[in-house]
Amino acid sequence: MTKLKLLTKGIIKDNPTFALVLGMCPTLGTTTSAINGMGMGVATLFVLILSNMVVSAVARFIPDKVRIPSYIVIISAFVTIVQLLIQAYIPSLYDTLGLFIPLIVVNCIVLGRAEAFANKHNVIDSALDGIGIGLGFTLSLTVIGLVREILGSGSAFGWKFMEPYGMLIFVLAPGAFLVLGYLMVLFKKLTTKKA
Amino acid sequence: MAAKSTFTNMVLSLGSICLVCSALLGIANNVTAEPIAQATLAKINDKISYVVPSYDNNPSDNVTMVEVDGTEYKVYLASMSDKVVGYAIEVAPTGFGGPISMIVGFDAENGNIYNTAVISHSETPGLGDKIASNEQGSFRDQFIEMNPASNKLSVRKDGGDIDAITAATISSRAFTVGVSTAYKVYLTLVGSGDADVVSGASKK
Amino acid sequence: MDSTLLITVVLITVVGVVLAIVLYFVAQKFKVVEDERIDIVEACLPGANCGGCGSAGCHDFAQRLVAAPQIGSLFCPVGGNEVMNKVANVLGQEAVEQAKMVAVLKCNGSCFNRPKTNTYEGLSSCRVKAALYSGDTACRYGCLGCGDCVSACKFGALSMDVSTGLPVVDESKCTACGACVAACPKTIIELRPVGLKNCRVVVICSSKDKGAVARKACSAACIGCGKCQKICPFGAITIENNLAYIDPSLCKLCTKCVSECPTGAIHKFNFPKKPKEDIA
Amino acid sequence: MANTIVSPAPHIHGRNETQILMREVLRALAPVVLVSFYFYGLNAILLQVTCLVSCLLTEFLIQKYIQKGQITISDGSACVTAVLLALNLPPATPFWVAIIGSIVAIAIAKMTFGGLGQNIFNPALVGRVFLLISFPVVMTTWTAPSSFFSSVDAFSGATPLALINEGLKSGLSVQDVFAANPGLTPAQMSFARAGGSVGEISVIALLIGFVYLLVKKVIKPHITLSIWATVILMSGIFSLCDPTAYTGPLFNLFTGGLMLGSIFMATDYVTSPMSNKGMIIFGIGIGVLTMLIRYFGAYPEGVSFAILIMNMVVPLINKYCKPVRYGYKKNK
Amino acid sequence: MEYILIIISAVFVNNILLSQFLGICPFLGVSKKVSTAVGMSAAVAFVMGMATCVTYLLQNYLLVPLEIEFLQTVSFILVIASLVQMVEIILKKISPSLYQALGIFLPLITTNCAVLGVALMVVQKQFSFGGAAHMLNLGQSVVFAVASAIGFGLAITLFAGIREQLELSKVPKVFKGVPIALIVAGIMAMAFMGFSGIV
Amino acid sequence: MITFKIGGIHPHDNKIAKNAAIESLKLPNKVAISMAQHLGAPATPIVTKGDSVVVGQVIGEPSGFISGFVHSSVSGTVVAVEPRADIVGNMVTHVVIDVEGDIWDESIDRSEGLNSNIVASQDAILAKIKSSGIVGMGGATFPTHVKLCPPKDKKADFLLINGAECEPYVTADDRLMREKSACIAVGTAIMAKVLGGCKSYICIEENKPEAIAAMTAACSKYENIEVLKLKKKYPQGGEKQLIDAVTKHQVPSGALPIEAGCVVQNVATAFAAYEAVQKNKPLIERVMTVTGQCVAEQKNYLVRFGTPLSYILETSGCNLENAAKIISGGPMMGKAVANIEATTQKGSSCLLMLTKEQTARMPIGNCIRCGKCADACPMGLEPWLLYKLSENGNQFDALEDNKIFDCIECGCCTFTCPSFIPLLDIIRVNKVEVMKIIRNRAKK
Ligand SMILES: Cc1cc2nc3c(=O)[nH]c(=O)nc-3n(C[C@H](O)[C@H](O)[C@H](O)COP(=O)(O)O)c2cc1C
Ligand SMILES: Cc1cc2nc3c(=O)[nH]c(=O)nc-3n(C[C@H](O)[C@H](O)[C@H](O)COP(=O)(O)O)c2cc1C
Ligand SMILES: Cc1cc2nc3c(=O)[nH]c(=O)nc-3n(C[C@H](O)[C@H](O)[C@H](O)COP(=O)(O)O)c2cc1C
Ligand SMILES: Cc1cc2nc3c(=O)[nH]c(=O)nc-3n(C[C@H](O)[C@H](O)[C@H](O)CO)c2cc1C
Ligand code: SF4
Ligand code: SF4
Ligand code: SF4
Ligand code: SF4
Ligand code: FES
Repeated sequence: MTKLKLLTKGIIKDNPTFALVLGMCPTLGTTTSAINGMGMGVATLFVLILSNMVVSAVARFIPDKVRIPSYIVIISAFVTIVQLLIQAYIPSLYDTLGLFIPLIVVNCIVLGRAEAFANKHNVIDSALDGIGIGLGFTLSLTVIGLVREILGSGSAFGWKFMEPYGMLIFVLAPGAFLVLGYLMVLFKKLTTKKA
Repeated sequence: MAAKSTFTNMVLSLGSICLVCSALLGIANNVTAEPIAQATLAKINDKISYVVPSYDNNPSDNVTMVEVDGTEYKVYLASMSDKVVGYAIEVAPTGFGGPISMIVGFDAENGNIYNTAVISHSETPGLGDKIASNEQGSFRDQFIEMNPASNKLSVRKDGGDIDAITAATISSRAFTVGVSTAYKVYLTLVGSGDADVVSGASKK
Repeated sequence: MDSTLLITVVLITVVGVVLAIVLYFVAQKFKVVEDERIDIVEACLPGANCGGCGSAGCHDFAQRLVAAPQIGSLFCPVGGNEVMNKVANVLGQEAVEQAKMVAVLKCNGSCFNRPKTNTYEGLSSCRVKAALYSGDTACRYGCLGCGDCVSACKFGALSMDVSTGLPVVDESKCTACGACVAACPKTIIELRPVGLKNCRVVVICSSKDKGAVARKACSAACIGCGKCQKICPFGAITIENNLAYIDPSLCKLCTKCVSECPTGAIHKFNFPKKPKEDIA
Repeated sequence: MANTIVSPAPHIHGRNETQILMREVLRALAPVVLVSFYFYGLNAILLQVTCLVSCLLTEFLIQKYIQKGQITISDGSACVTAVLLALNLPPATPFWVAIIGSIVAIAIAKMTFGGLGQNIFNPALVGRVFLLISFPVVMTTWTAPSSFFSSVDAFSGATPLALINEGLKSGLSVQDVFAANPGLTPAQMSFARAGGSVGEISVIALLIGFVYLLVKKVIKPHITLSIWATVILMSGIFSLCDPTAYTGPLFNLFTGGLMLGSIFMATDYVTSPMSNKGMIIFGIGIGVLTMLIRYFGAYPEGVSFAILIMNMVVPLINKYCKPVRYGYKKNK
Repeated sequence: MEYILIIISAVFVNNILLSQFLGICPFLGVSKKVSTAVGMSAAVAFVMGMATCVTYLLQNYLLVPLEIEFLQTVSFILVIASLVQMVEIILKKISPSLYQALGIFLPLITTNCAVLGVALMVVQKQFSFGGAAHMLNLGQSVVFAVASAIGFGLAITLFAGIREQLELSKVPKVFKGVPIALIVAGIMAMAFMGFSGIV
Repeated sequence: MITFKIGGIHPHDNKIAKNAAIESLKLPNKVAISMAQHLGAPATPIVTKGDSVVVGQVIGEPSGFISGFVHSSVSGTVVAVEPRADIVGNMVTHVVIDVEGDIWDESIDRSEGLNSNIVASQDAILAKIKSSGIVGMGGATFPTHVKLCPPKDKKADFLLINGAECEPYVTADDRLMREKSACIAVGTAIMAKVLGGCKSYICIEENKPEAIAAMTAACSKYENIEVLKLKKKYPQGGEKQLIDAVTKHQVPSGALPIEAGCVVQNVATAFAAYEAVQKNKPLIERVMTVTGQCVAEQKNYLVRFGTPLSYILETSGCNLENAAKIISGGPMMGKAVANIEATTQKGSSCLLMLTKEQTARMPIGNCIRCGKCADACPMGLEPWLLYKLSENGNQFDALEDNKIFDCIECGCCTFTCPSFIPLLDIIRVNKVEVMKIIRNRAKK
C-alpha cells in the first residue's frame, strides 16, 4: 500500500463513519452544526494520530494480556491532554462538545485503529493511517453537521441564510439518526457506483 | 511479535506505560491549569461585566452568599472606587431541559435590572435556547432596565408582563422565575443592610 | 502544584501495576476457552456464509476446520484451493487439491422444444410447483422454470433466460457452492469439473422416460438410443433409465458423441469457436 | 384440452382486495372530511388536496425513479395516509408544511421500509410528529380560517387540551379553566368549533366512520375500545383523586385527537398487532401513554406519540401474543 | 418521589440511547435478536450500576480531595475496564449459567461509551427534578445509572423486535442493515420526544 | 347454532347441483383403475394382462397395514397393468380393463330393498369393511377399518358422521343423504356397533334442509343416532373443526381424533359400509358431482372407479370452451386436473369447472398485515408469518415454533388474503419439510 493510499483510504474506502460504522455516539451527538462536528472530528484526529503513533511504537513491548488496558491508558492520557488543551484555549468549543470529549476514549475508532492497524505497522504508517482515518471522520462529521445545520437551523457554518425555516427536528436527536441513515445510503450508492 | 505474557513483563509494561502517561498528564495539567482557571474566571467575569455597570474592582473576589428560602445564592459585588455599583446574582431555575444557570445584574443605584446572562443551560436548541440569545430584540432584552418592583415578573400567559418566546413558555417562565428569585435575593441583601451602601432602591 | 504531579504519577502507576498483577493471575486461572485459530481461519474464508461447505456459515466452518484432525474432505467451494491453502497454512497442514467445478443445467426443454400442456398459476416457485404436479409440459423431469435456483445463487451466477424459460449459468461467476443443486426440486443442476481448458461435453437432458414418450414431450430430449455410448471411444458414456450420462473423469473431449446424438441432446461447452455451435 | 390452468388449492378467492379495503376506509373518513370542509372551508379543501397530491406524487416518483419497480399507487394506501395526515394538521397549516409532512410520511416512513405493509410506524403519524417537532409554532397555531358559510363562526384559539395544559401550568385549577372558557363542554366537542386539528372537528362524524368500518368488517373493535376503556379508567381515577388538577373521562375521550387516533390511526393494519390479545395490549398501551403525556408531558396532546411509541412495541407483541390455537386446550 | 422522577427521566425522557446518544455501537450491533438484546441489557445494567457506584466514590473520596479531577477520564476507564474483567471472572466462578447468558456481552461493554458516559454524567452534571438543581448523591447516582441501563434495555429490546420483523420484510437493498436501523432509531427517538417535559 | 370456535370463512356455497338427482353414468369402453386410491401404501395388482374380471372382483391387495383392497368396477378383460399418469401427472400403477358387458360377482346382493337388520359380529363387520376396500370418502381416503379399531386403551365416545359438505359446489353427500338416508342410518349403526355402540351424530350444515329432514326421519328409529344442524361455515367438515363444534373438545396437536374420544366418518363412507356389510357389495362406485356455472347441466352421477374424466365430461355434454380450470373435488381443497385422461378414484367427489374470472389468480401484493388470514385460520395459526418465514428459506425451527405442522391445508388463509398472497402454496411445501425434520428427529 502506498503512503498516499494509506492517507486517503480513510476518506472513502475505510471511512470510519459511513463504511466502518464506528464511533457512532460522537457522530450523532456532536453534529448539531458543521462547526461542532468539525471540532469533534479534529479533536479525535489529534488523539488518533498520537495514539496510533505511540501504540505502534510500543506495541512490541506489550504482552498480549495487558494489551487492551495499556492501549486504553495511552488513549485516555491523550484524550485528557486534548481535553485540557481545549478547555484552556478554546473554552467555547469545550462547552459545546461537553461530555463527548472524554468519550473519545471509548470511541471505537481510536481503539479499533490501535488494534487493527497501529500494532501491526510502523510509526510512520500508523501516523498516516491516523491522519487518514481522522480526516475521514472529521469530514463525515462536518458533512453530517452541515446537513443537519442547513436543514435544522437554515444556516451553514454559522452563516444564516434562511434562518426562520429550519426544521427543528434535525437539530434534535431524531434528526441525527435520520440524517446519518440517509447519508449512509447515499455514500453507499456513490461509492459502489464508482467501483 | 508481542512480548510474552509473563508476570514481570506484564507488570513492567503496564506499569511503565502508566508511569509515562501519568507523568505526561501531570505535566499537561500543570501547563494548562493556569489557562483553564483563567478561562473559567474569564467566563464568569465576562458575564459579570455584562450584567452590571462598569466597575474597577474584581467582583469574582468579592462574593457574598445570601440565603433566601433555605437556599444559598452567590452574589458578586461590583464596585467603582469602593462604592458598590452593582450586584451580579447567580441563580439556577429549572427550565425545560434541566437547570438554567444564569446571572442577573442589578444596578445598585436604582434597583433596576441592569442586564441578564445565561451561563449554561440545556434547553432545546432552536426553542428554549433563545433565552441565551444575544441578538438585538431577543427575549432577554425585555429585562434590561426593568424595575421588578413596578413590573409583574411573570409571563403574559400567567398574567405577567413578560412576552414569552413562542413555543417555549416553559423556558421563558423558568428564566422569569430566575429573575424574580434574583430580585428576592437582591432585596434580602439590600434589606439586611449587608451591603456597604444602600442604594435608593425601592424598599417595601 | 508539584504535589499534584506526584500524586498523579503515583496513583496511576500503582493502579496500572495492580491491574497488571490482577490480570496476570486472572489469565493464569482462566485460560482462553476458544481456540483463537478459529478467528484466524475465519478471516481466511470468503465470508459469504453461503453454506456451500455444508456448515452453517463461515464461522461454523472455521470451527469445524480447526477441530478436524485433517482438513481432508472439508472444502470451501467458494474460496477454492487458494483459500484452502491459506487455511491449511494456518493450521499447518497440507490442503487437498480439488478440481474446480461449475454448475451445469441438464435440461434443454426451452419453450421451442417442449410445448406447454397447461398453464401453471400457483406461486412462482419450483418447489411449490413440483410438490403440486408434474409440470406444465409433458416432460416430468425437465426444468420447471420458476427460478428457485436463480434466487438460491448468492453470487448472481444464474439468471433466467426469458426467451427459453430456462436458467443460464454465468460460468465466470459460479463458485460451485451447490446452492442451486440443493434448491432445484428436479435435480437438474449438476456440479461438474470445469474440464480441460474449461471445455466440457454434457448430456443436456434429465428425462428418464422411454424414447417415444420423451421425444413426444420434448424435441431435445435424450431418448436413450445408445448411439453415443457405442461411438464413445473411451467408454465414458453410460445409459441408465433411458438417459445417457457422460462421466467427466473418463471423457476426453473428443466430441464424437455430439454429432452422433439424433436429438442433439449432447452439448459441448466452450470449445474454440467453430460455426454452428449454438448451445440453446 | 390444452392449457387449462393448474394451481394449488384453493381455487377461489374472497376478492376483498386491498384496494377495496382502502376505499372503505376513505368512505368511513368521508363524514369527517365533509364536516371539516363545512367548518374550515377552502382551507381544509386545499389542505386535503395538497396532501393527496404530494403523497401520491412522492410515492409515484419513488417507485418510478428510485426503486424502478412496480407502481402501486392505485392500491389507495397513500390516499388514506394523505387524508389522515391532512386531518391531523391544524386548519391553517401553510401548504409547504403540508408538503413536507407528506414527503416525510411517504418517503421516510413508508417507502424507505419497502412500501405498503413493510413499515413499522404509522406513516401519517410520523409525518405529523415530524412537523410537530420541526415547526412547533405552526403546528400549535389553531387560528381557524373562516368557512364558506357565514353562519359558522371561525373559532380561533388554543385547543381545549392546550387551554387546560396552560391553565394548570400557570397555577389555575381545571375548574377555573372551564369557567374561563364557557365553550368547553363535552356536548360542544362532539360537533365542535373548538380549536384543533382538522379531523378533530366532530366526534359524531368520527363515530359514524367507526361504525361503518365495523359493519364492513374492515377493522375489529378491540384496539379502539381498549383505548377508550383505558382512557376512561385512568382519567376517572385521576380526576376522582384530584379534580382540580386532572380532567375527567368525558373531556379526555372527546377532546383532541383521541377519537381520530383510536378509530383510524391505531387501527392501521400494518402498524398494529395481529392477534386479539395483542390488540388489547396495544390499545391499553396507547391509552396509558396518552394520558401520561396529557397529564404530565410538555405536549398537551399525546395520542400521536402514544400510537408511535406503541407501534414500536408491535413486533414484540406479535412475537409473544399468539392467536388462540387449536389443539392446545386441555380437554376435561 | 425524587427516585421515581430520576427513573422516569433516565428511562424515558432522557433515554440514554435515543436522546443522549450514548452506547450507539452496541445498539446497532447487538440488536439483531431479541434474546441477545435482553442479555446485553442485563449485562449493561449490572456493570453500569457497579461502575457508577465505584466511580462516584472514586471521584468524591479520591479525585476531589486530592484535586486531581482531571484524571477522571483515565481513572474511570481503568476502573470500568478492570471491573468488567472482575465481573467476568466472578460470574464464571459463582454462576456459570449467568455467565453463559451475560458473559459474551461483557467484553463489549468495556468499549461502550454508555458506561463511561453515565459515570461521567453523574459526577459532572447538575440535575433538577422540580426543586433546586443539585448533584446526585450516591444512592441517586446508582439509581440513575441502573435506570439509564433500563432505558438502554428498553430501547434496544424494542429495537431488536423491530429488526426481527424487518428481517422478514422487503426493505430495499441499499437500506438493509445499518441505514434502516438508524432510520428506525430516528423515528423511535421522535416518538420518545413525546415523553419530553414529563420530568 | 353449533359451529367450531376458531377461524373459518364464509364463501358463497354455490350448491347449484343440489337438485340434480343421482343418476348412474353409462359405462365407458375402457377403465383404468388406480392401485393408489387410498392413503398409505398402494395396493399390489393381482391380475395380469389378459385376465378377465367381473364387477366386484378383487384386482389389488393391500401391501401394508395402512393400505386397501381394490376391486374391479367393471367386467371385461385386463388389457394392461402399467404406470399411468394420474390427474396431476404422477405415474401410478393402473389396471386397464376393456369393458365387456356388466357382469357382477354373484355374491353381491343387488336387490333394492333396505336391510336394516345388523347380524354380523364386530369382527365380521371389520373384516367385511376391510375386504370391501372401504376408505374414507370425505377426501382423505384413509382406510376405514383402521380408523374403526382404535387402540385398546382408547374408547370412542362419539361417532361423528360427517355430512357437513362445507365445500362450495359439491352436492354428492347432500344427494346421498336425501336419497339414501335409511341406508346411511344403518351404515352409521353398523360403524357404531364396531366402536362398541357409542353415541352417533350425523352432522349436516344448515344449507341442506332436505338432507337434515331426510336423515332426521331415517334416524328416528335409532335412539343412539342424532342429527345435528350445523352453521354454514367453512371448514365445518374438517374433522378437527367438527369435533370442536359437536363435542367442544379439541384434538390435541399431533394426535388422532380418538384422543378426543371421537371417530369421524363421511356419510358416503357410512353408506359404503352399509352396502358392504348388508349387501356384500365392495366399494366400486361413488356419487360424483359434475358442476360449475359454465357447464350447461348440473349432474350428480353414480360413477364407477376408473372412469376417465374426459369420458365423464363428454357424456355429460360439458362444453369446455369457457372452463379455464377443471378441479377434482371442491374449489377450496380439490386438485386442479392437469391430465383429463386420468380416471376417477374413491376420493373423487366432484368434477368442477371454473371460468377464468372465477379462478384466475391476481398479481401478488405486499402483505398489509391485516391479520385476516390469522382470523380465518381454523387452527389458530398465523399464515402471514408462516409465509414470510417460508419465503425466507431455512427457517424451519421458527416454522416449527409457529406450529406449521398443525395446518390442515384448508385454504382459508389464501381465500381471505386481500393482497392475493398464495399463503397456502408455500406453507404446504414447508409443512412437509418441517414434518420430515420432526420425524427424523423422532427416529433418533
Ligand atoms: C422536543 C421538545 C423540546 C422542547 N423544548 C422546549 C424548550 O426548550 N423550552 C420550552 O419552554 N418548551 C419546550 N418544549 C415544550 C413545548 O414547546 C411546549 O408546548 C411549550 O413550552 C408550551 O407551549 P407554548 O410555549 O406554545 O405556550 C419542548 C417540547 C418538545 C417536544
Ligand atoms: C399415518 C396416519 C395414521 C392414522 N391412524 C389412524 C388411527 O389409528 N385411527 C384413526 O381413527 N384414524 C387414523 N388416521 C386418520 C386421520 O386421523 C384422519 O381421519 C384422516 O387423515 C382423514 O381426515 P381428514 O380428511 O380430516 O384429513 C390416521 C391418519 C394417518 C395419516
Ligand atoms: C378443511 C377440510 C374440510 C373438510 N370438509 C369435509 C366435508 O365437508 N365433508 C366431509 O365429509 N369431509 C370433509 N373433510 C374430511 C374430514 O376431515 C374427515 O377426513 C372425514 O370426514 C373423515 O371421514 P372419512 O374417513 O369417512 O372420509 C374435510 C377436511 C378438511 C381438512
Ligand atoms: C383501517 C386502516 C387504517 C389506516 N390507518 C392509517 C393511518 O393511520 N395512517 C396511514 O398512514 N395509513 C393508514 N392506513 C393506510 C395504510 O395501511 C398505510 O398507508 C400503511 O401503513 C402503509 O404501509 C390505514 C389503512 C386501513 C385499512
Ligand atoms: S450457479 Fe449454483 S453452484 Fe454456481 S454459485 Fe450459483 S448457486 Fe452456487
Ligand atoms: S433448474 Fe430447477 S430450480 Fe432452476 S428453474 Fe429449473 S426446475 Fe427450477
Ligand atoms: S391452510 Fe393452514 S394456515 Fe391456512 S388457514 Fe388453513 S390451517 Fe390455517
Ligand atoms: S391476509 Fe394477506 S395481507 Fe392480510 S395479514 Fe394475511 S397475508 Fe398479510
Ligand atoms: S461510540 Fe459510543 S458505543 Fe461506540
